[in-house]
Amino acid sequence: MLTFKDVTVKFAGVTAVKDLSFEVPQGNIYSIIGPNGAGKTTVFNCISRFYTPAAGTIDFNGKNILKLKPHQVIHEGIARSFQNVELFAKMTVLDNLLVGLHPTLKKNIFSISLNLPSVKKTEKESIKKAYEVMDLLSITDLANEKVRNLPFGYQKMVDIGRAIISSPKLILLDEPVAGMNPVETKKISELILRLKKEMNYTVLVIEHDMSLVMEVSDFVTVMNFGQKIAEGTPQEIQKNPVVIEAYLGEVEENAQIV
Amino acid sequence: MQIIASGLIFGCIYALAALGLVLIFKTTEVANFAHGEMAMITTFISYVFLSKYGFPYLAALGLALLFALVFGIVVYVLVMKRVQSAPHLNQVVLTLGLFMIFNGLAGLKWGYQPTSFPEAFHGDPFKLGSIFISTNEIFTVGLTLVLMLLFFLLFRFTKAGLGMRAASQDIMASELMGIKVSGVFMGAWAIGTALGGIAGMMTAPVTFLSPNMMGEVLIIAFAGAVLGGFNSLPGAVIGGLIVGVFENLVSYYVAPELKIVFTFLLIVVVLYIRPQGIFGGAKIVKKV
Amino acid sequence: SKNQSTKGDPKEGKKQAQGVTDKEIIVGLTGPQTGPVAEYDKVRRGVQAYFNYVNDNGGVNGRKLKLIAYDDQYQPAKTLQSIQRLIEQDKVFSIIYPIGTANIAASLQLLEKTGIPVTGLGTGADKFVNPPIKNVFGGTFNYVVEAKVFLDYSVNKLNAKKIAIAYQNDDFGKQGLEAIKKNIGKYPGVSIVKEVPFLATDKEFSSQAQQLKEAKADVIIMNTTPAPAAALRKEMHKIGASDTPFIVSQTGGADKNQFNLAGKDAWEGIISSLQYPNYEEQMDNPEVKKYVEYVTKDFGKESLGALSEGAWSTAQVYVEGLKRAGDELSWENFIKKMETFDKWDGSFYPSVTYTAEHRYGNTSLFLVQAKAGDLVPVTGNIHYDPEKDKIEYEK
Amino acid sequence: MLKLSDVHVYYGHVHALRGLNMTVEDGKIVSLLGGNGAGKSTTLKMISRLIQPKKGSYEMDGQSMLKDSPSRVVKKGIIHCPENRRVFPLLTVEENLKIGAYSRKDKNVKEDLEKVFLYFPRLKERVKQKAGTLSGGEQQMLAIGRSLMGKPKILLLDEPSLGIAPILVKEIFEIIKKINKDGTSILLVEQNANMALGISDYAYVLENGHIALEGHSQDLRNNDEVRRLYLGG
Amino acid sequence: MKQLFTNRKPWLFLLVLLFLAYPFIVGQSVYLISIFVMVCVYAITAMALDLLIGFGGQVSIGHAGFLSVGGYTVAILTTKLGLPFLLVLPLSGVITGIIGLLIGLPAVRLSGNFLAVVSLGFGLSIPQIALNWDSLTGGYSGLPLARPEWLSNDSQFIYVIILMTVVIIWILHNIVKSRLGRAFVAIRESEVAAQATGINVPLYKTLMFVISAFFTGIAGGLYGYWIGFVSPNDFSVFTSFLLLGMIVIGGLASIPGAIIGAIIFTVLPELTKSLIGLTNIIIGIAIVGIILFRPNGLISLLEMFRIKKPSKKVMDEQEVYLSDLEQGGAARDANV
Ligand SMILES: Nc1ncnc2c1ncn2[C@@H]1O[C@H](COP(=O)(O)OP(=O)(O)OP(=O)(O)O)[C@@H](O)[C@H]1O
Ligand SMILES: Nc1ncnc2c1ncn2[C@@H]1O[C@H](COP(=O)(O)OP(=O)(O)OP(=O)(O)O)[C@@H](O)[C@H]1O
Ligand SMILES: [Mg+2]
Ligand SMILES: [Mg+2]
Repeated sequence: MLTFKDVTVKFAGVTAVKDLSFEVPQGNIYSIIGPNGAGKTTVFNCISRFYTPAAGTIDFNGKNILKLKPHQVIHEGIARSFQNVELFAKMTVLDNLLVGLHPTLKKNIFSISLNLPSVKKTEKESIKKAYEVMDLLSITDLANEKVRNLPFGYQKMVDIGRAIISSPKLILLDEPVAGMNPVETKKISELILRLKKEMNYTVLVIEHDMSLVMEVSDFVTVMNFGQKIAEGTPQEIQKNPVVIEAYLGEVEENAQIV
Repeated sequence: MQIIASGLIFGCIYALAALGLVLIFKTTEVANFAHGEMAMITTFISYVFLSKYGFPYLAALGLALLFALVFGIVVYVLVMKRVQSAPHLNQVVLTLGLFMIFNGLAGLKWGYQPTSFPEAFHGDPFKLGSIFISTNEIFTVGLTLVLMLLFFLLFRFTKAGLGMRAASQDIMASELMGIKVSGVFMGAWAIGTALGGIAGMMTAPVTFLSPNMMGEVLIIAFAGAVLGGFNSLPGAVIGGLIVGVFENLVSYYVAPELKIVFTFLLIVVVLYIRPQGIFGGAKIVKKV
Repeated sequence: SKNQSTKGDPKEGKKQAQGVTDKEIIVGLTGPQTGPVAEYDKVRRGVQAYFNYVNDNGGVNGRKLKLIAYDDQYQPAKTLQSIQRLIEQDKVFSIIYPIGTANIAASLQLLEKTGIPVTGLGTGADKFVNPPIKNVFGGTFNYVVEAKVFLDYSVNKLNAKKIAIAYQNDDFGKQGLEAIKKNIGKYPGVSIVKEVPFLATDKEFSSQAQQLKEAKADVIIMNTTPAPAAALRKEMHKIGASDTPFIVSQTGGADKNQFNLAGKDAWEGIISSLQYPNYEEQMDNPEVKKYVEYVTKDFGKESLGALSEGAWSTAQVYVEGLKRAGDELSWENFIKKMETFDKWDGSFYPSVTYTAEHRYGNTSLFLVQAKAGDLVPVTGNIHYDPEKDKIEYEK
Repeated sequence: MLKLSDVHVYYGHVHALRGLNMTVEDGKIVSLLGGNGAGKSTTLKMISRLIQPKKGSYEMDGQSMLKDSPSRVVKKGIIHCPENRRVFPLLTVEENLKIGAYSRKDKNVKEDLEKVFLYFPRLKERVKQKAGTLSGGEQQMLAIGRSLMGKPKILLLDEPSLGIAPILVKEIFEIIKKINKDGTSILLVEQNANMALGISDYAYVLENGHIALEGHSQDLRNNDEVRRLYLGG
Repeated sequence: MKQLFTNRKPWLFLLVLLFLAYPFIVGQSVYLISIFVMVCVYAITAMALDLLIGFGGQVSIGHAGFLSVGGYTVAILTTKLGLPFLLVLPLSGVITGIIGLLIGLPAVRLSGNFLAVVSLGFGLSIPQIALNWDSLTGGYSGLPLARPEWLSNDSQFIYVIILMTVVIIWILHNIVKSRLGRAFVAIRESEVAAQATGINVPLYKTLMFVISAFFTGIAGGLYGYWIGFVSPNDFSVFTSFLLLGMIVIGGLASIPGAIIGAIIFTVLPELTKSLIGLTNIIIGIAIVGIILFRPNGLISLLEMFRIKKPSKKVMDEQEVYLSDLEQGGAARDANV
């Protein structure tokens, strides 16, 4: 579904991603892990077109998305969440989600100015949708709180909610459970699995919390210094000495984490 | 030739006015629209010392700057400090309010009729090659460059400068680093106002002393500073100079009545090409 | 009763107009008191000072003069509102000395509609007096006339052939320019060699100075407000181009403050015009004494000078009009009596004339030259006759 | 030693801390656990004086701290490494670290800088990079390094392992142990309860604004409720 | 945002009522009517500006320029082309809108002070252009224009103005509470996230400018018709500053706020007119005082009376001091 071919991203002095190639199959939950600064987020930023690779191609369902502008990406059905939550701080949770619906709504300035029934109707529908998502994340009671006032963990959830509300084909989640405790992490894992099973979304996850990665991933790619150093099923990865050496550290310790 | 020279000299006046503006902005992220009026009041104070009490120029300057320091601190402590974490627009509009108050008060106290203000150096203009120039003008140019350099180095290489830059980016984090943000801001306001005072005293001989002496000058100075990037002191000076010269060239070769229009066209064009201004430094892609 | 009279249409016969009681006459004034041109507030002070003087001496036919003044910050919309308020709320008898061409233009409809008398317009713009408007009387010396005089003087007295003009790029600067352009044809062999515009707010005049220097004109005529005149003159002095005869319109030139703005030697030799005595020279003249005494008493020394002197004179004319109207203070009658001014010289103005078709008011002035810190008269009164469009020099 | 008793903090009308009692003994590592919105960050903010409590007392070595400004607190050696990093985005890595030592008078800042670079070699590679462009984890390293530059007597860490790769998480916990050995007491807010309990001497469990549970880390680690709620076991 | 959207209906209703009643209250007094008209003119402009600044986060200190353009458009079209009122008024909006587009295009690339300066330049330039383009604008002497017969009477014309104002309030209110409004706010809060959610930032920024200019133009048009005369010194930079003041003291990103601001700044000078030379000082003091003691604008006073759990309001107030301190970093990263 999503194909990276020999993608390279350079910044002043730094090569963040180097000849990276991988393919995310339709309907999979696909994880990217790797040490800090390996280039994971940069991969996301290329997909959502904030960065443009120095070399290589990125195809989505056979379409070259490097041609797109950032705001067009979502129309292809790719939504994302951000590593250091990137919300509309002074808007309420509800409004944040409603903005997430932006691409799905008609924007005829005249019917909006006159608040024609068509507009009223779609507004109602989107609010309904937003509440569904909030229920899904069990943050309904926060609907009218300004997100800036939410504790970090909840902000993460809103961020995820905003990504999934536009019912995209592919969802990019950048460290969805950072700052959540094991219990909350479990909740998110289950959510992700449901997204796959019930709505058969394709999900691309970046995460350092192995408990989540192990639980949800169908396939894992490991990056270091911008390059792929290993790939495989979670189990293979967990045993892979290269990965242990570069990323996981000795096994017995994180046995307890999982 | 004369045109360019005079342009440069008047550009220095813009630059001087801009320096304090930029200094305050660099630390507090507030564009102080009252800067010009505060400068004007400081200049009036110095004038009072000069004419009423017949102090020598330097003494009057010194006392006026002393006043300016206090003035800046008072404005900060009584007004700006209390909104320092409010949205920047509110703070800017607040300074607009101060602008009106200061301008009005000065009008009540000293009247609106322009009066002449002595130059730092007297003496008739002399010919330098094909251009006429006076000691005072040379002094103005020198002063501008010196001050610019001075504060540029302060920001770059001193601990205080580092603190100022930090405070401007994230008040809370700065507090956590043990930076006394209110102290830093107070300093910025004090020094900035003093710089404004100097600018005022350099401007007054040219524009004549009156409550409205800084209005126009400050607007152009602001534009120039922004052209230069607005958080760069060299930028402020370069911007001021560019505007000064450009204005003159336009009014000599094209149309004096439209120089404002052309000047701003220039600014628009430059900013379109370099949205962060000439010295704004590369715009960093936001890391998400 | 007053209220009665105010309700009724002011124009009906003997009835007294609004704003008039046996005790007082209410007069309205609007002009900038704050903002960029707040200096014009001196006009209010001049008028008020004269009213105070009149009141101290028993008022006009026993009626005290009450001035209501509003700050319009030189914004046309606010001027209009002020005038509406003066007419409706304050029920003033008449408006005196409204300031600013655009401001008055914006209010003109209203003024004509109500027909309230307006005396001493605070603009020399030609269009308000020519053709005449029934209830409007000119005040500030007509810009066009002044320019004509300057031109004539340059040619006939300074025998100039090449004339350069520096003009303030606004209503009054441009009117002067156009007047000269229009009339230059009458003087064979005389030509305009350079037109240099500038803004009232300009601070930097090197380019203008440069251009004027290069124009090599015989005479430079400048229509301007004070600050630019001083600044330009200063600059020209700096680049050693200050020896060409230099004529500055009264608004910008006939003020001794210019000496300290431009610097004594830079301002030396400037020619300008005056319509009223230079108060510093003529302290022996009792009229002038009164003026100085009252303005200083009420508003301080800094309020003396051309602006307040003009206002004082305007007030003098106005009060004379009231006197002539006697006890029948209807708008109709007041206007009729105003039209009886014929070369009246009872005010600072050399001679004031109002008729049904002639509303310029004073059309006489004399030229002064800056000499060693003083403004020394260099001509006798110069009369301009609007009917014949002729200029005559009095010895 | 820090002592908070019956602390109440409000955000507007949101009652975030409801009568909190806790102490941080000198030289100890104390961890503070709790779910989202329990009030952990608020507690730290309150200790570093970013927030004024409505009620309650807060003492360091017996003297009240409620009068002090944040910068005073820092001078007294309490350093707070805040939630979401809060590095100065426009300053370089090096400048950020220098700022960390802002309130220090002593001369041996250089050595500490080297020490930080020893802990986090990645930062050394990037001394001149603008902090705003660092990766999430790198910023976290910088934030921790920055707070170490202040030579803390008491170090408040808000989720230091957030966004850090597993292998580095271990190192960071090692570092925490080490600086604790060198005499710094530590108040550690962690979501990774397991490891937190692993290194801390004593632990508090916050539930919407007050202490629900406290005790020696080992005991809590074996406490079923804690396992269920925070260790996901 | 929520509290901007809730409880709006009663608001509008009250306003409309007041508007309709006003002329009767003041009777035939042209003076009081004209104050009211100026309130309407500035209210429309302030709302339009608020859309741009308060909601969209795009600074403009040159809006007086748009007012002038609107005024001149009306004057020119009526006097030079003799077009009818019903055509001219919309056109004043359209043409100003087009100018807004021209300003908007470069503005898209700019933000903060850079945008401020560009708009400032625009505001400064318009009067100069009007002054020198004699053939079109009549230069210094301005352009007089006459209202059509059926509107020549002030107490009739005022109802046109009332109608326009109410309709514009309603439209703007619809826009800000709609997807568009949300998109604008989203751009203000985080352009990155806005793009990620499919908002075409450059397009929407331009759109903001156009909409804002459009309504400002109409306001200018009404002004022109009301005064019956337009001139270069109708609206100065100073007017632009006052407009900023209006929306801030009224309460940013709030339509009623903008209206309150407009009312205060139009009426206050009338009250101080007769106090010799104090006008500016008093307005200045008003600005400073309100921002100091009502950091979220006067509208926050009204929110106290809203049928709503009071906690919210108190929160909001805290926020400015507390959360902004905390969010300071985030807020500023935004302009990294
Ligand atoms: N705009 C930029 N300028 C310079 N360097 C950059 C920029 N953006 C990223 N980098 C560098 O590129 C590398 C990859 O960054 P990236 O954010 O992709 O890492 P990551 O894999 O997401 O790490 P983490 O797990 O900590 O989030 C980092 O070393 C970072 O410093
Ligand atoms: N600025 C604020 N305004 C209003 N309420 C706030 C604010 N900051 C925090 N709160 C509330 O205070 C409570 C505690 O927040 P806090 O950030 O301390 O929780 P936390 O334990 O740090 O959660 P997390 O583990 O997600 O960071 C939460 O209910 C939150 O909604
Ligand atoms: Mg990352
Ligand atoms: Mg927290």
